[in-house]
Amino acid sequence: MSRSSMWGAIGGIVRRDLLLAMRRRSDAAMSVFFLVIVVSLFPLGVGPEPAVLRTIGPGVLWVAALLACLLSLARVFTADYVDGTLEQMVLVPQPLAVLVVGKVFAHWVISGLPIVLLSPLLSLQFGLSGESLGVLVMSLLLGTPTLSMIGAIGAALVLGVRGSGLLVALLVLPLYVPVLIFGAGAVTSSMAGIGGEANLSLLGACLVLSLFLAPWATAVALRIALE
Amino acid sequence: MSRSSMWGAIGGIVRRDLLLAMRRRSDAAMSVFFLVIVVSLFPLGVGPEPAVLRTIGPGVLWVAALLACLLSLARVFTADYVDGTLEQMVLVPQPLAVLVVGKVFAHWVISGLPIVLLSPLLSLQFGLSGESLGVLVMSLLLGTPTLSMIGAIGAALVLGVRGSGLLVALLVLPLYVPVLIFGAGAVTSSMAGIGGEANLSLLGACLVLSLFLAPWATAVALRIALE
Amino acid sequence: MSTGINWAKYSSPQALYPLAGRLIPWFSVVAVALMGVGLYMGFFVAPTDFQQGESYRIIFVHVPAAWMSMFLYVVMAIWAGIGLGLNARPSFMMAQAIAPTGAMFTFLALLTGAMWGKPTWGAWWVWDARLTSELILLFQYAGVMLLRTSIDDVRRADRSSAVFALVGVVNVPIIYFSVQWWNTLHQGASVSMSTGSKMAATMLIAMLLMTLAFWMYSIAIILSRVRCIMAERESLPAWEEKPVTIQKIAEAR
Amino acid sequence: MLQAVRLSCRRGERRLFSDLTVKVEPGTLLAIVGENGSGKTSLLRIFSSLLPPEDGAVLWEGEDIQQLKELYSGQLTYIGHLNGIKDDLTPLENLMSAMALAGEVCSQTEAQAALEAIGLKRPIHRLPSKVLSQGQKRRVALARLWLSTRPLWLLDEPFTSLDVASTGIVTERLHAHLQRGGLGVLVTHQEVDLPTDRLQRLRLTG
Amino acid sequence: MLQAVRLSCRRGERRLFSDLTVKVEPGTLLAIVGENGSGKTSLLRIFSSLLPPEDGAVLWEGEDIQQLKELYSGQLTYIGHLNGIKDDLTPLENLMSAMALAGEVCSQTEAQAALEAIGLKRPIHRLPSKVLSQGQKRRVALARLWLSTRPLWLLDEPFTSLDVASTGIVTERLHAHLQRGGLGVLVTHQEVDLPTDRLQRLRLTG
Amino acid sequence: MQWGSASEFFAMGGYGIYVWTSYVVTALCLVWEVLALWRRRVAARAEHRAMLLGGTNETAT
Ligand code: HEM
Ligand SMILES: Nc1ncnc2c1ncn2[C@@H]1O[C@H](COP(=O)(O)OP(=O)(O)OP(=O)(O)O)[C@@H](O)[C@H]1O
Ligand SMILES: Nc1ncnc2c1ncn2[C@@H]1O[C@H](COP(=O)(O)OP(=O)(O)OP(=O)(O)O)[C@@H](O)[C@H]1O
Ligand SMILES: [Mg+2]
Ligand SMILES: [Mg+2]
Repeated sequence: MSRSSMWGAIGGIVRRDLLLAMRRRSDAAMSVFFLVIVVSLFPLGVGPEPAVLRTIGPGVLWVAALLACLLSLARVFTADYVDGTLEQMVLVPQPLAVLVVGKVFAHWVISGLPIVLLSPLLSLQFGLSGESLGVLVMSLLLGTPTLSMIGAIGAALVLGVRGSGLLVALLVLPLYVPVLIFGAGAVTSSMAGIGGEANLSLLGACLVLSLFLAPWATAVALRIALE
Repeated sequence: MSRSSMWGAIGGIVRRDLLLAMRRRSDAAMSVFFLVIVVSLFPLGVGPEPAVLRTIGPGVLWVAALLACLLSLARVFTADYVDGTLEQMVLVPQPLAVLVVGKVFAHWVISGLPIVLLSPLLSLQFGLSGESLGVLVMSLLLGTPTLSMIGAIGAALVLGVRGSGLLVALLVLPLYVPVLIFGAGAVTSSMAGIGGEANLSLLGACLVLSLFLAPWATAVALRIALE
Repeated sequence: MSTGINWAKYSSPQALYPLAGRLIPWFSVVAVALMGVGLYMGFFVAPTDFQQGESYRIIFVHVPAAWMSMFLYVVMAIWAGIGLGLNARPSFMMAQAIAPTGAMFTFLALLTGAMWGKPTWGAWWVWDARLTSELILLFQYAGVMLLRTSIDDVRRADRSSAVFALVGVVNVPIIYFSVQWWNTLHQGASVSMSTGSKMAATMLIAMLLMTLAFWMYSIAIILSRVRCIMAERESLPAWEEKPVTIQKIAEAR
Repeated sequence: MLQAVRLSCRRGERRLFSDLTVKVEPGTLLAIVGENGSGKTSLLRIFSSLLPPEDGAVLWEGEDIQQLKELYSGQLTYIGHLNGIKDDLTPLENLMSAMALAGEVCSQTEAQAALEAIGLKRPIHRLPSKVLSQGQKRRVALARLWLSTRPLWLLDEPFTSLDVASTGIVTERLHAHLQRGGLGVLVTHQEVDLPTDRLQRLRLTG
Repeated sequence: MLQAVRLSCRRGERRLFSDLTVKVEPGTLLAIVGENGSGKTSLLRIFSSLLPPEDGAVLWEGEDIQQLKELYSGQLTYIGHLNGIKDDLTPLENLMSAMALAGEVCSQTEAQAALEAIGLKRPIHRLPSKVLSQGQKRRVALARLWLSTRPLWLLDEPFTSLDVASTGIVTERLHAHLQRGGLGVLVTHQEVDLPTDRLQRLRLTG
Repeated sequence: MQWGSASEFFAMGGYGIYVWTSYVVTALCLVWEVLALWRRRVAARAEHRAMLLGGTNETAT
């Protein structure tokens, strides 16, 4: 098939998903909101000690971002599966992996990007500053698409399986661990004055790896789910 | 209607939901796993410092329990709604609020209780000990049913009102805050040697309150969803 | 042995079933023997560690269990991959059979590690890199098994959990190396065998013997589990029961 | 006796019907017909009390169902577009828990008999419902009719995805119900094979 | 030309059919009939390549569809039990995005014309699909047939919940497709009103 | 041989509780796994015999 029709299919699916998100604008706000809440719950649960908060700040932010990503992703294919759109997607004359990329991208725009954009504001709560703030944004910018890609595999695997909400968490969270370590590590080391470049480039490597492997695995999982 | 038939209806729904859960024995394991994973993510993000971890331990445990509860509950009515069981539930010759209690109870047995039972093990990982461990279990035992009850309102609202995602979060999470504060507070104060009784009795009050109000609110929301 | 095997022949359950049945006793015997020798060496030949005292003797279960836990995951992923690639049911069954044993060794590594940690570090658990990665490994095993039990359709269960096992294996080295950035408490190779002293050598030998024993045990147990799985999934009259038994059953009714 | 008095119904900006008055006597069936989107389902849901009418009232034995609440629910069996069965439970479990929920507890043997009456054979009783075919799922939902002791049946397109044989079986069951003095309201696009003195048609023109 | 060669299909422990060989020539329709649970949907899904057969093969123009993959997908329009429409999008948006996804981009006017052809009037085009009635939703899914340029149509009980008029409209459309040399495979419990030389029946006995 | 007596052996230089818990739990796990498999095998065989009986039944009728 021609290159252009491939982009057409991606474009089509991105457009539709964004349209749907617009129709349900508040759902899109959900992941940001979730992030804000989790991050704000922490000082409530942990106590207001500034020194402690500064230490745990990057970690908490990253864990919260990771959970927000996971939650919004867990259902990324469910609606399509239930209402039959997924069947139609599989029967599209394009490689399924390509459509998966489109779908994940749309999803990231809706729920990952807002997190990235909001993070500087939240990190103020924890007393992050200057350079490490930049590193935080950068790490999220590299990390959240990876999270989306990996999450898509889990979401596809649990389609139509009962109790899938938590199962997907169980499947995906262990795979998120490296991203979390590098992401939070980048911020912590920049706070310690070591600079976060090493961690950031590892995050980049993770992104590239997941871009190559995840759509393929997701496509396989989706086909299996539909049999 | 007679008292006994009321218990019959509750029993019926509890039995069906437990049966459904048994069909997927792993479901019960799932919320536990989720808890364990989320709790383990924090040290990964925050770093391995034992002193810091001990300080944030109760908070982390409580936030994780809260999330596990929220997530598993968020969709507690969705399946019933989609497949039409909810229509049948509303048409049962019993007050809907009663059925709601049954459904939430079954849900708590499947996903809340395991969390309570597992928490001592997890708190060992954070270096909690002796008495505060008991207080933690107690606080979770009182707190998680409250979370379930409150969460049910949100879950019911998700079904009906358009764009309700944000609304639910707005409604439910602020209601969760007191539970979180009392719950984590009980543990922290028992760690500080003050004893957690005051907080625990507040938690008990929350539970009673939610037992009275939440089923009614949930029933109203469910009816609206079906109109 | 290495060249003469006709793989096509053994890729069917009908062939694997009796083959496994013949191999199990051998591996069991070897496992028991190695375990006996290993334990003897570990408890009666290997000397006391001058730093840790007798508590170090946990090493003879801890390290073999930890090694097996990682090794089995990789083997499981390989079978899963073969299954997906060739669409071969026996490979999926092998992957399914490996998971519980792997998870058990992971659990044992964690437990014996905790038992070791209390006297050595004064804590059952620390959030150390290697410990955490072992915990994550346990979750991955749990994921593979729970995903399988959550899916009723056997074909889908096979293939879905295979996909997950494969994806997860990418994670194993990543975790392993990513934790290098962490300052680690775990002993690493601290039971210094580097000096090549006689003491260390007996320890090393005992440890290796135990590892080998666990390995043989795993093979035996996995083969017999795969036989169970086959018996449950397919109807295998001809391979399971001797004709005489079938005759008896027929008469019994 | 079920009566609709000057009912009207509006969905969004559309008025589906207004001033609709109709009476269903014991032993008779009201068949609601009409084009797609003419408001058949909406009317049935008003009858079931799931949807409050914009105007007018539904009376059961002369009393407003809005007042009767659970008492009215105890009189009816409603089977909608959706089957209300759980994918993870077997047909048997689905049927039994649906009956238990409705307060009409039944034994396993009774449930099995009901499933067999509607043509679901033994081995199927023990499969998870999600592997059933469309028509088989519909039959699981309809099997409740063999166990229901309620006087009023509200059925929304019960014959969807059923094969010809099962359609006949369900119609027969319906007939038996009417002969025992039951009432029914039925939405359908197909002809219903019932004696004309038992059948009353209501055409909605949307 | 679509051929099934010695197909067999097993779901769980049940063998639904085996050694099934059938040929669909251009300009003709294969109507699959049979009881509930006899395997009609499964066969259609095998034809669509969604479900791999246990044994045997499906050939399109002589080539195995398992090999053709996306090339084959580009030849067919599949409409299953499920409508594949999004509750939150309007019928118009649903139709247009379904076509765009399938790689047959259409303009808004074309889409509107298609919806009107199947009897959905203007105001409905702009409602969110979730408020539509069952039959109206089905029509939104079927409207794709007015825009499809694919030679092979695979339809699973397209007439479910449709009123009589719409059933006629869809049948006519199907006829036109066959006259233009298209092929169709149809699962249905109803009689299909098509000339006999265009129609081939396959009865599954499950 | 470094153990003077059996009690010394079991005390493990004061670390007995840790060492022996490790070994005992490990042994229990291995034994449990073997037993569980054995039970599973017996069950599978029983099932299979029942099926054989059922099978002959079916052909008879
Ligand atoms: C829960 C706690 C523990 C866990 C999960 C754990 C996990 C592991 C793992 C996964 C390995 C294999 C890794 C490798 O070969 O590089 C290992 C090896 C080892 N562990 Fe542990 N461990 C724990 C506690 C301990 C403690 C407390 C000690 C001693 C004080 C210890 C001493 C060793 C030694 C000496 C090795 C062999 C290392 C080598 O030769 O490479 N472990 N452990
Ligand atoms: N918010 C709304 N705005 C405008 N029209 C609406 C709204 N909600 C529902 N409708 C219309 O109300 C009607 C609902 O009809 P209903 O579901 O009762 O139809 P039906 O007779 O059961 O049709 P079918 O035979 O297709 O099942 C539809 O025509 C629908 O378009
Ligand atoms: N795991 C399984 N075990 C046993 N039987 C199964 C399994 N999965 C599916 N089946 C059976 O396979 C058949 C699937 O049939 P299919 O959906 O193709 O039927 P259909 O002809 O389309 O029926 P309908 O007219 O009801 O739509 C059903 O009889 C179902 O019970
Ligand atoms: Mg309707
Ligand atoms: Mg079908």
